[in-house]
Amino acid sequence: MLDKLKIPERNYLNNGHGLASWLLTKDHKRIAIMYLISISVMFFLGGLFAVAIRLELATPAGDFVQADTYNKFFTAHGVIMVFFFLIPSIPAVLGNFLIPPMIGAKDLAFPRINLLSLYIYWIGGVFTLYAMLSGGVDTGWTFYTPYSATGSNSNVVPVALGIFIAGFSSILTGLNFIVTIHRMRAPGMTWFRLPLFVWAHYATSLVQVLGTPVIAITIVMLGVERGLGFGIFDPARGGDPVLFQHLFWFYSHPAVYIMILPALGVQSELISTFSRKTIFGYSFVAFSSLAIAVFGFIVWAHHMFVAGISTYAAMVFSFLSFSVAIPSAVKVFNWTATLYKGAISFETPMLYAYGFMGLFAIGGLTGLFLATLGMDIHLHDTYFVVAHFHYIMVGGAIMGYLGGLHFWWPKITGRMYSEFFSRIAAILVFVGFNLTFLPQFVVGYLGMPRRYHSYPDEMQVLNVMSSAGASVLGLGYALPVIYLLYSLKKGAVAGPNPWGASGLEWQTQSPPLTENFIEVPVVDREPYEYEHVVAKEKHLV
Amino acid sequence: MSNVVAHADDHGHAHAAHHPALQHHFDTMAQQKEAAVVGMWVFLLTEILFFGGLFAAYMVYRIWYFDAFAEASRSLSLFWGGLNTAVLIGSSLTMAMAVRCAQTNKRSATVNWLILTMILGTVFLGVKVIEYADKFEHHHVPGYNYQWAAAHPSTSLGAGEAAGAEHAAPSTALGAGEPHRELSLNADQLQLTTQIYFSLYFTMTGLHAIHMIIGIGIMLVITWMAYKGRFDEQYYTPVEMTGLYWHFVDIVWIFLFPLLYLVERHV
Amino acid sequence: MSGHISPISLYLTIFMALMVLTGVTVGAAFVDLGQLNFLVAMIIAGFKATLVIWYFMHVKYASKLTKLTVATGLFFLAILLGLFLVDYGSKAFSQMPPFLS
Amino acid sequence: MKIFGIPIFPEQASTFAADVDALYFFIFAVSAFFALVVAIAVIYFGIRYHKTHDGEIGARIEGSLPLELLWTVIPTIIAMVMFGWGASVFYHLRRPPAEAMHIYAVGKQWMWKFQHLEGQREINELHIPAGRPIKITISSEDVLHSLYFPAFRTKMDAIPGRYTDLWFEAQTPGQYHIFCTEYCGTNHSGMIGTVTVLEPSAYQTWLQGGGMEGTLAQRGAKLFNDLACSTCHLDTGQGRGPSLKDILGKRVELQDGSTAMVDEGYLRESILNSQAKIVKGFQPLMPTFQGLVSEENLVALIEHVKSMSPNATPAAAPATSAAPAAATTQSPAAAAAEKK
Repeated sequence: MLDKLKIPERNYLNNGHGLASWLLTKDHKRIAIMYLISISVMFFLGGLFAVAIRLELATPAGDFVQADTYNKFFTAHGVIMVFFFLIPSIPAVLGNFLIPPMIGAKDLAFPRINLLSLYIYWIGGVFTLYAMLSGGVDTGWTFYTPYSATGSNSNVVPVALGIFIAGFSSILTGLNFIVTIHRMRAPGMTWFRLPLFVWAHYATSLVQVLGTPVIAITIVMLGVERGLGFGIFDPARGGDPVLFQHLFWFYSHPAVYIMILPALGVQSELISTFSRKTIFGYSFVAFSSLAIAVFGFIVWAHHMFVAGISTYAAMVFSFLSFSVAIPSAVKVFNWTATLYKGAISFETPMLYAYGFMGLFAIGGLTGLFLATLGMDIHLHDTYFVVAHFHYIMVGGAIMGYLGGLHFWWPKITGRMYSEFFSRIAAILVFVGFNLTFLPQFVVGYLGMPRRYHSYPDEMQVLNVMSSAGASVLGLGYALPVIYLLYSLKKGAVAGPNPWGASGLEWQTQSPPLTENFIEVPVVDREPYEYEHVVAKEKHLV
Repeated sequence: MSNVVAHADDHGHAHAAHHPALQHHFDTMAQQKEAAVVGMWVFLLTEILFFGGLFAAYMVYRIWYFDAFAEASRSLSLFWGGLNTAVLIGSSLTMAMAVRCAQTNKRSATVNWLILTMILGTVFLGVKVIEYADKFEHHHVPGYNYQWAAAHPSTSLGAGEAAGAEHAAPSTALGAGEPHRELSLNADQLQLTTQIYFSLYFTMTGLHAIHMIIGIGIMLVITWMAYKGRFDEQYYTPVEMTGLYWHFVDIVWIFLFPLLYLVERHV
Repeated sequence: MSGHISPISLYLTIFMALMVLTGVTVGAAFVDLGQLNFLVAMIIAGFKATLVIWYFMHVKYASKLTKLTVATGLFFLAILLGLFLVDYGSKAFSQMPPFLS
Repeated sequence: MKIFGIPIFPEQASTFAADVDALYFFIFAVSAFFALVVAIAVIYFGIRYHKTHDGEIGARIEGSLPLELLWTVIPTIIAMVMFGWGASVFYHLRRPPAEAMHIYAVGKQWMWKFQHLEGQREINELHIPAGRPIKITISSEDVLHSLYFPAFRTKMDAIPGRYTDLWFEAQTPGQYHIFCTEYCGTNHSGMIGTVTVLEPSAYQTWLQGGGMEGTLAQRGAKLFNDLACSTCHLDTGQGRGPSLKDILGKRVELQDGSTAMVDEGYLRESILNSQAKIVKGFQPLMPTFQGLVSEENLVALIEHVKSMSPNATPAAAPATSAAPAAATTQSPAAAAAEKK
């Protein structure tokens, strides 16, 4: 029965062959595939630096590498992971591929700008990697002045220029999504029939468009200060290093919402599909995405409570920072309520969704510690902060990315992957992750500062546990590469809707046509109605 | 241009011949045009916040070192600043006229107005070169053996043939020598803090000038396309997009002029 | 739809208004209003910018979405500048750096 | 507090450490409660409503406004409680009492320099009396640093060009960590030290310049690290200061082209007045240790450097020691006055 399903002859993958058909494509799906490959390479590189850091920290004395090299390692890990993996990952891969079919459009509003965004990402990436490998930068991914302006003699300006360029790739993707979602929805696809994945990407695009320019100008100011000897942040001439931090964090805090919001969108899709139940409180979950995007812009100075801002400002920003915790809590409660009276099945994407639920809850709750003024004095720049943001970024964004990748893999490639190995990988990632980052909360409260090449002896055991966990996590990330690539050739044919999901993208063939739909679909149903989704289960023809 | 496409679209009724410039993933020209305008405005959003970061830095340092800003602002020539503002507002007018002519399908008029806009843009850049040269000559460029003379009389760079008798303020040759009022910063403090003013001055006006150069570059392409007759009353989007960009660059200067030149001119 | 074609007379009046306002703002700079100087300059500049946006950039005849986009940009610029003032306004003017005092 | 010898909770060595920890346990309890509620609900629903047959559909529940309001208002209230409590602790942490004992701290790339009003100057070491509130005014000479006492639960950035301050009142005598928590370059992780809380009486004797134990060379070696000499004088010679290995008894070329014989006098002068003779190819970065190093410590340091060149000829008779600089810890008040 199974072989009845065949890969459709005409699909976007075999619509044109040869390098030119890929490098000059205007098809949002092919651009998404190229993004997938690029960010996987970047994730592997960033991961290498993470392994080097964990190896160094396995011993209290700084004996694996020189202090300078270690500083370049953690800066490279930070820059590559933040700017070249986390920010583009879900929007540029899953968002690019899925938003047009989800809203019933043939393509994004500006296909050529979409391709330009990919090229800019490549140029920025090659630039940054070259600057990294030809000497690296040792200022940390935050580039605080005056160290980045006068103190450091590593190639700060080339790496900053690489990030400046890559920032435009993020702006263009955001711009494309906003116009597409506003102006290219299929007839009948009202705002409240949009899948929550699209809502989350709309909110992410708002943040991308409004935040990224501010780090662009901050990098320009750092560049002119370091390159031309201007004195904007130079304390010797009366400049204020804290001003750099203000401008940097005005973008960089919303940037963490660029990283997590798409994963929240994926999570809503997975929880609803695998409990065969409409999402609980659809409009609340949708508006909580927008709330996170807007509130994300008024909280940035909670990164600077000990950086010399005034007591009054610290109070104001601490108060505002709690406003951003509420929508996240609303989302978690709504997901939990969605499971109530559902028909839950634990395929791999659902395992990732469960993992995401736990890790994102811990990540979010530990954020409360850092937003509380009294706590942040003690916890700022310690490993508690490192653990918090890894729980959000690795526990949240990467679990969401992997969950989304496993959920839409049949739609992207038309093939299923091995259910057995993928479940093992999901569990390995969850266990390895907790073993890596839970000890860091403890060592953080003990007071171990961030970015330390060597640390006091009594903190060794906790660090060794963390390094051990990192190896399990590394294994967990390596497995998907194997069985997903294996599935490309040997995977079972998936058919249009292997999970019985309710999105518009599942109504068309997989892999889809270049123009997504033979004729423009008309939407007349609510988003998550499983009653009349013809369940083309894998083993049912 | 691609051939005229006529095909029965999915709702079963024959469709009027598509305008050649209609892209496949849009249904109507109106939808494509609207998408382009909203897309352009979202891009201008990023430009607003791009310059916004500089305005934030300007605001902070103006609060901290107002006297340094006042003295340094006095050293800028009000004549050239005023002239430049007038030139740029003029170029906004000519740009608006160019867009209007494109809308009404007057090909040669569009080309002429676009050329006039580019000329005014180049005049603006020329005046900036003059002002920058003056700054280099007076060692007012931070990081390039910066020398802040005590109370620098704002020279008016000579009469200078004012292109057209626009009513910029009379060229100001203020009283030379001693500062105009008691300053809270002494001489060597001024030497340091005025460098921050000039750092911001060069960054802001330099960035604005770069945006002008990009604008003129785009306009060259658009003028060539208009000359080739690529636009008509149904499809003039590129001209309008260039217009939006140019007007935005004008708005940035409308704010830069009072912030940089008019910090404190009264005696 | 922003295909609206404005009469040339409108463009000329807007142009003249902008030129007059430039003169006014320069003139106002020569009048000692103390703290108000900055405010007056910004109000005039804001008004000029609104004229350009409204008429030259056709936002007056554009779709609600375009108007919303413009408003969003200005709102987030206001957040940036406003919350900067929360810190720099409330910090007692930071002690003059030692080497400067 | 240790489990199997692994420290998992820092000591509470300052008066407000307990307040901070109480706040920590409150937020921890609230977070743990909510995490557990979600975890149990998620796992229970997963088991209870597991899909029984293919094509089974979940119940049609759109949502419920009261429930949504419930879990929006309650977290907001809890958040406000956390904010209020945190703000009050913060306010207490950031308002030094008037009668606090004043100490100056200056962060310089990769060392902390503490300056007592009575004139003592210490590098990466801080001796303070227990039971008295102490206010530390912090500044930096080059890049951002951050003075952090984990055991006292307080931290403040050192910003070049500006004074910031923090205060604490140490309770229990003992030795605790000092860390730099704002990334400041190559040896950021070397910019650490220990704060020694002494009984008020012990503090007074320390003020009079208490002695140290161990052989001279051993004490010298410890001082060599404590005073952060090791961060610049690397044996490889790649550091910011010349290598001190096997230099005794040799002639070294100076910046101004002349050469000098490395003997005890040269070492003494280079420590006390480091700007006098600069070795060729190095920047004059070394701080002067005049008034920073007592006579015994100076001798101990010289012994240590001598021990680094074992095969040097012992004949290098100690040069007539320079005028016995009154380098006792009671250094001239001028140093203190200049900081006030």
